[in-house]
Amino acid sequence: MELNRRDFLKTVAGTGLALASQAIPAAAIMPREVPPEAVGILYDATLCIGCKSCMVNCKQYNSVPDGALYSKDMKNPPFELTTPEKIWDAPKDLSGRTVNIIKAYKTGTGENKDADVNGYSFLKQHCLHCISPACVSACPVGALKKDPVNGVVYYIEDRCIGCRYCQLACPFRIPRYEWDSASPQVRKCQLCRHRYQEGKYAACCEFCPTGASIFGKVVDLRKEAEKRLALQPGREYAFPVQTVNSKYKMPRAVSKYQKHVYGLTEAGGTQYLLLAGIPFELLGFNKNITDGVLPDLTWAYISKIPTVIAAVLIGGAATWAITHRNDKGE
Amino acid sequence: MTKNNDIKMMTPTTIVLFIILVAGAVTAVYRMLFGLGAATNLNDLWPWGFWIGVDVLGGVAMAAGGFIIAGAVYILNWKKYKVIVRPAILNAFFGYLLAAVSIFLDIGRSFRIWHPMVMWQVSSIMFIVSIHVVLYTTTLATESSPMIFEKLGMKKALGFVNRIMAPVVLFGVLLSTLHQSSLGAVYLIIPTKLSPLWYSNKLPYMFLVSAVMMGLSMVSFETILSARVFKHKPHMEVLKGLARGTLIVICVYLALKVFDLISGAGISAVFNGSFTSNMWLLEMVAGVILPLVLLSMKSTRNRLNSIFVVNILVILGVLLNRLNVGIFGVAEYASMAGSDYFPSWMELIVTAAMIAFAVLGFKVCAKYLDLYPETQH
Amino acid sequence: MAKRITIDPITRIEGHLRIDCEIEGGSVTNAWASGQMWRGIETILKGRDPREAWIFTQRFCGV
Amino acid sequence: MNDQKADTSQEPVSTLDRLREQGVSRRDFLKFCTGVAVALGLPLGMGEAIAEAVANQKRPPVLWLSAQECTGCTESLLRSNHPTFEKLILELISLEYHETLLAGCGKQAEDWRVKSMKENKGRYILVVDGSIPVKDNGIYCKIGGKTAQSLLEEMGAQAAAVIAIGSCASWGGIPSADPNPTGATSAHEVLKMKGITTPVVNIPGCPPNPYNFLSTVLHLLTFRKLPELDEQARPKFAYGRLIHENCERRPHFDSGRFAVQFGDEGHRKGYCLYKLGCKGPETFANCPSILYNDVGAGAWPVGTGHPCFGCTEKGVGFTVPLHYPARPKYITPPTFFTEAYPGKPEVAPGTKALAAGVAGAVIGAAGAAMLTGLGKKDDENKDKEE
Repeated sequence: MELNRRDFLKTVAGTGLALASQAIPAAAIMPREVPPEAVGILYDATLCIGCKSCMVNCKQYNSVPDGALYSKDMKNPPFELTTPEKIWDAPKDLSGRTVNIIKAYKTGTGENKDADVNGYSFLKQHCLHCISPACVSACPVGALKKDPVNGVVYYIEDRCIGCRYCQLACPFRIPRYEWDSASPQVRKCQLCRHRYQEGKYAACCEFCPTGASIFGKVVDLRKEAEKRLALQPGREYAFPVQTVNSKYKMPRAVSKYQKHVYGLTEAGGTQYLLLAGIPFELLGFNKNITDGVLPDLTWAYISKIPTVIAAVLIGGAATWAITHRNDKGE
Repeated sequence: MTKNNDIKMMTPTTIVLFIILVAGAVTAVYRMLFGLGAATNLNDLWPWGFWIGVDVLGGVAMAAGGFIIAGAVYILNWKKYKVIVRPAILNAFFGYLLAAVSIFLDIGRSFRIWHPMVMWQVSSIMFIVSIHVVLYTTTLATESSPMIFEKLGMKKALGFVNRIMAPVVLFGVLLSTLHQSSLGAVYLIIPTKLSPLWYSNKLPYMFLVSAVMMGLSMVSFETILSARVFKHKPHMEVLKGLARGTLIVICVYLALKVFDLISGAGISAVFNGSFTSNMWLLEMVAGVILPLVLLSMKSTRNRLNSIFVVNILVILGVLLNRLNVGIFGVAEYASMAGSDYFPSWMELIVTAAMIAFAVLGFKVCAKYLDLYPETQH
Repeated sequence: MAKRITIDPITRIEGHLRIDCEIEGGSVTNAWASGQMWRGIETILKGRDPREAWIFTQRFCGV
Repeated sequence: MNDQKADTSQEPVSTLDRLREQGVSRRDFLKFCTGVAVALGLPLGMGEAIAEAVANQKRPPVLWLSAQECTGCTESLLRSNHPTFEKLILELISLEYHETLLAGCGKQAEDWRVKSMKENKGRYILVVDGSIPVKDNGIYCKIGGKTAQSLLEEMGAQAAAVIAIGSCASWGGIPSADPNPTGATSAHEVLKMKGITTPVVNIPGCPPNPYNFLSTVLHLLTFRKLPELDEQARPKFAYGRLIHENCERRPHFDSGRFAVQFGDEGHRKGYCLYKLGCKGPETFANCPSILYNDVGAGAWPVGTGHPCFGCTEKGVGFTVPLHYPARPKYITPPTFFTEAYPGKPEVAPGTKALAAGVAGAVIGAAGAAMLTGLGKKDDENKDKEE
């Protein structure tokens, strides 16, 4: 005991102080602003006709190497039904096999599109690609990453340990798990990032017949969304199809929108923006979702850790020194 | 005073526990071969269930006694508690072992459990938690190692461990403080999912304080229980001290909870008769109010049986708290989204096997190691 | 003085045809055939997208 | 529209006898009537009732007024070719006046019209094809020197019922397309403007399916009342469902397989024509179920590879450009889509059961501990585990 009391104190106190002085700045850990080149999707529920073309093509074009649904030895896209025929596919929800789904809201007789009385509306559900993604901050091994340039939140299979903290952390119920696999992966939309190199973009947008989903830079999408909100309902407007700057336009009467672009502020903002004719909470979007950046909540705790370490080590060592002052030569 | 060797291994209880353990092991193998979907009722809206709620959150909370007693004895130099330091640390060791095994089974790609060690993500609470589990399990093993070295007669190693004990314990205290609180911090990121009755930015503190409460009660509980089972006389002074400590911590915890309730969900949220409010009330009444009332009477603190009852109440209350945060607090959210969860029998059997393992392991250690040095000499 | 005969409608044909004849001395000296119906499809077609023009032109006559 | 003036009766000139003379057996006739019953969505047994009603009544007088039309409706009707169908239609009803079919012309024709109207006042059925121009006092369509508008007002007021056949008569059709140079108006509207309350049935379509017309007439004969109509006065048996609901290409729509251009690969493979502007999702008609001309499968626009352009739907056909995408009227079938958000306020039963179990265990254990532990004196010799 006599040997190292002093050394121990010194070491402990030194470590503590060093750690306390090196606290990492809070903002450095997650981006707050959307990267200038970031890409995203604008989904306009009033244009959606529920044809599910996006779902089918999402599966098809993501079942190739580097796609969000790809796995080795894959011959077919991962159909929801595992019957040998594989002739029909009607996913009920997002799952380890489906990363994009069209759902419907219906009320009363369901006769009027985009009305919340006796109406119906569609909803396209997939990853929103948060600007400050909770899942990325939550993943203990960095299996989920946010691309610093295009802002896509993507998945690195080789890292994932399958802890599903991303599923818990996501405020939008997006990441899905391959529950039936012995080596399960997390599946989520990765905005078709494997297709960018060949000059392509998200398959759901490319194959959307009405321009309900359009792909483009987030800055452009935000402008487009706000432009639509400013339009007079009933007026004709040439809606771009496929991409936000597309020459291919589909003229249509403007519907009555909810005066809000979902994804501008929610959870600190997302790269997937939504417009709809009925309130977003009816489409399953949490009304009480915070506009704050979710990773900040955790970071508030983590950033205190060095201080705690310093305090405990210094305080503990000091206490030890005081309480053991009479123990010499024990 | 009984000799350790008098502890009988082949009691009916032990045999039942052993059977459960084997069944759990077989189930665990099944889970490893066929995946989580085959073995559990977890789903995409219930990514975490019984294993995380009971085995990990509960197990870790139960292990809190280790660092408190070790800290009290080695740092604060409260010699009175030296009699229970070994069982407390062993108990903590088993708690963490269970948590580690549960995590191993619960993560889908178990053989990558080492990934967080090399792929650091400081922004992730889960990373912090996993680092803590590893480090603290090692620390606890170190803290428990003197027993082994004594048994094996390895004087040199024993001497070395004894010499570094103080810093190791301090390190353990640090890790535990961080780890207990960071388990609460895990839930900081789900403000929209967890019921406001439990969600609070003070979750880490509440987890830490309730873990201390639990730890003290657990140590006391287990001292009384093993005294009964192994037929030796418990130290009433130690138990009284633990009871006093529990009382203080309960007061702190209650204050935290009440403050948080008022500043968060509001008092009316507790009495609206909803599912979550009932669970919250049960947790608070069983685990906080009742023990507080009982412990505040001096007669309770002086009577072994009464202390034992309080211990049980506190342990149940904190366990329920962990289940509430881990499972029932998100029930409304998940139900709204159309999902349901009831643990599969495999999840239940594995959890039962974990507990059986801890009990059996403790018993084996009690028989073969010098768990109660002060009692014997 | 010439006699004028008007046959309106002309049946067993498509459309509303009217025939006016001037008869003098048992033979037709002058005659007018006039369509009695006008829909203005040419007017409707003006300024339309060529992709839908055929829908209108095709419906000049259903026979 | 239930109190019908339609009254056809008396004079048991046996239709069946006449049919026999023309080589139509009773068996063939029954077959035809059964087919009509099916088209009307009636039970098979009703075929006999129809045969009965038709065979034993005086042929109902029908006057056919052609306004701004192209004769497509008449042509389509003539082509409803069961073996002896055109004869049947001519024998079932007494076609008193029809410009294109009438033997006489000019004064003869007009005189017959007036005579027939007088004789059958309040009993005849007026069929109108073509829209009625009302601009410039209706000068854009004249028959025998009278405007179509005045003729319709005159004939419609005395008719038992008016059947507006074709899109033009039903809602204006092609002549009413923007900018509607002649003020083309539907028969229904013209009558309404004049305050005439004769019941009107619309059989839209460009051209309409002859069986929809025929079935309506026979319904009138059999039941002495009009079939059930929708809010646009179309018989529900024929216009009750969207084309989209029964379309043979629907599976392609549901799986996102679309033809993008005429003649492209998808088009050749028979994919959904939505992207080509098919208006099936917003057009009510039975085209995909009864097809045209009895020539077998695929004999309707979408079946032959052309998008539906919505001819039976006011505000769609000739109004929305062909290449505009349709707006589906409603979700079909509704069960095919997952609910956007179940939003169930109740905690799900499994979780509730788990909570109840846990609560029970906590209360039980706490209660048992308190009951057994608190009252008892300390007893050092207790030796039970747990």
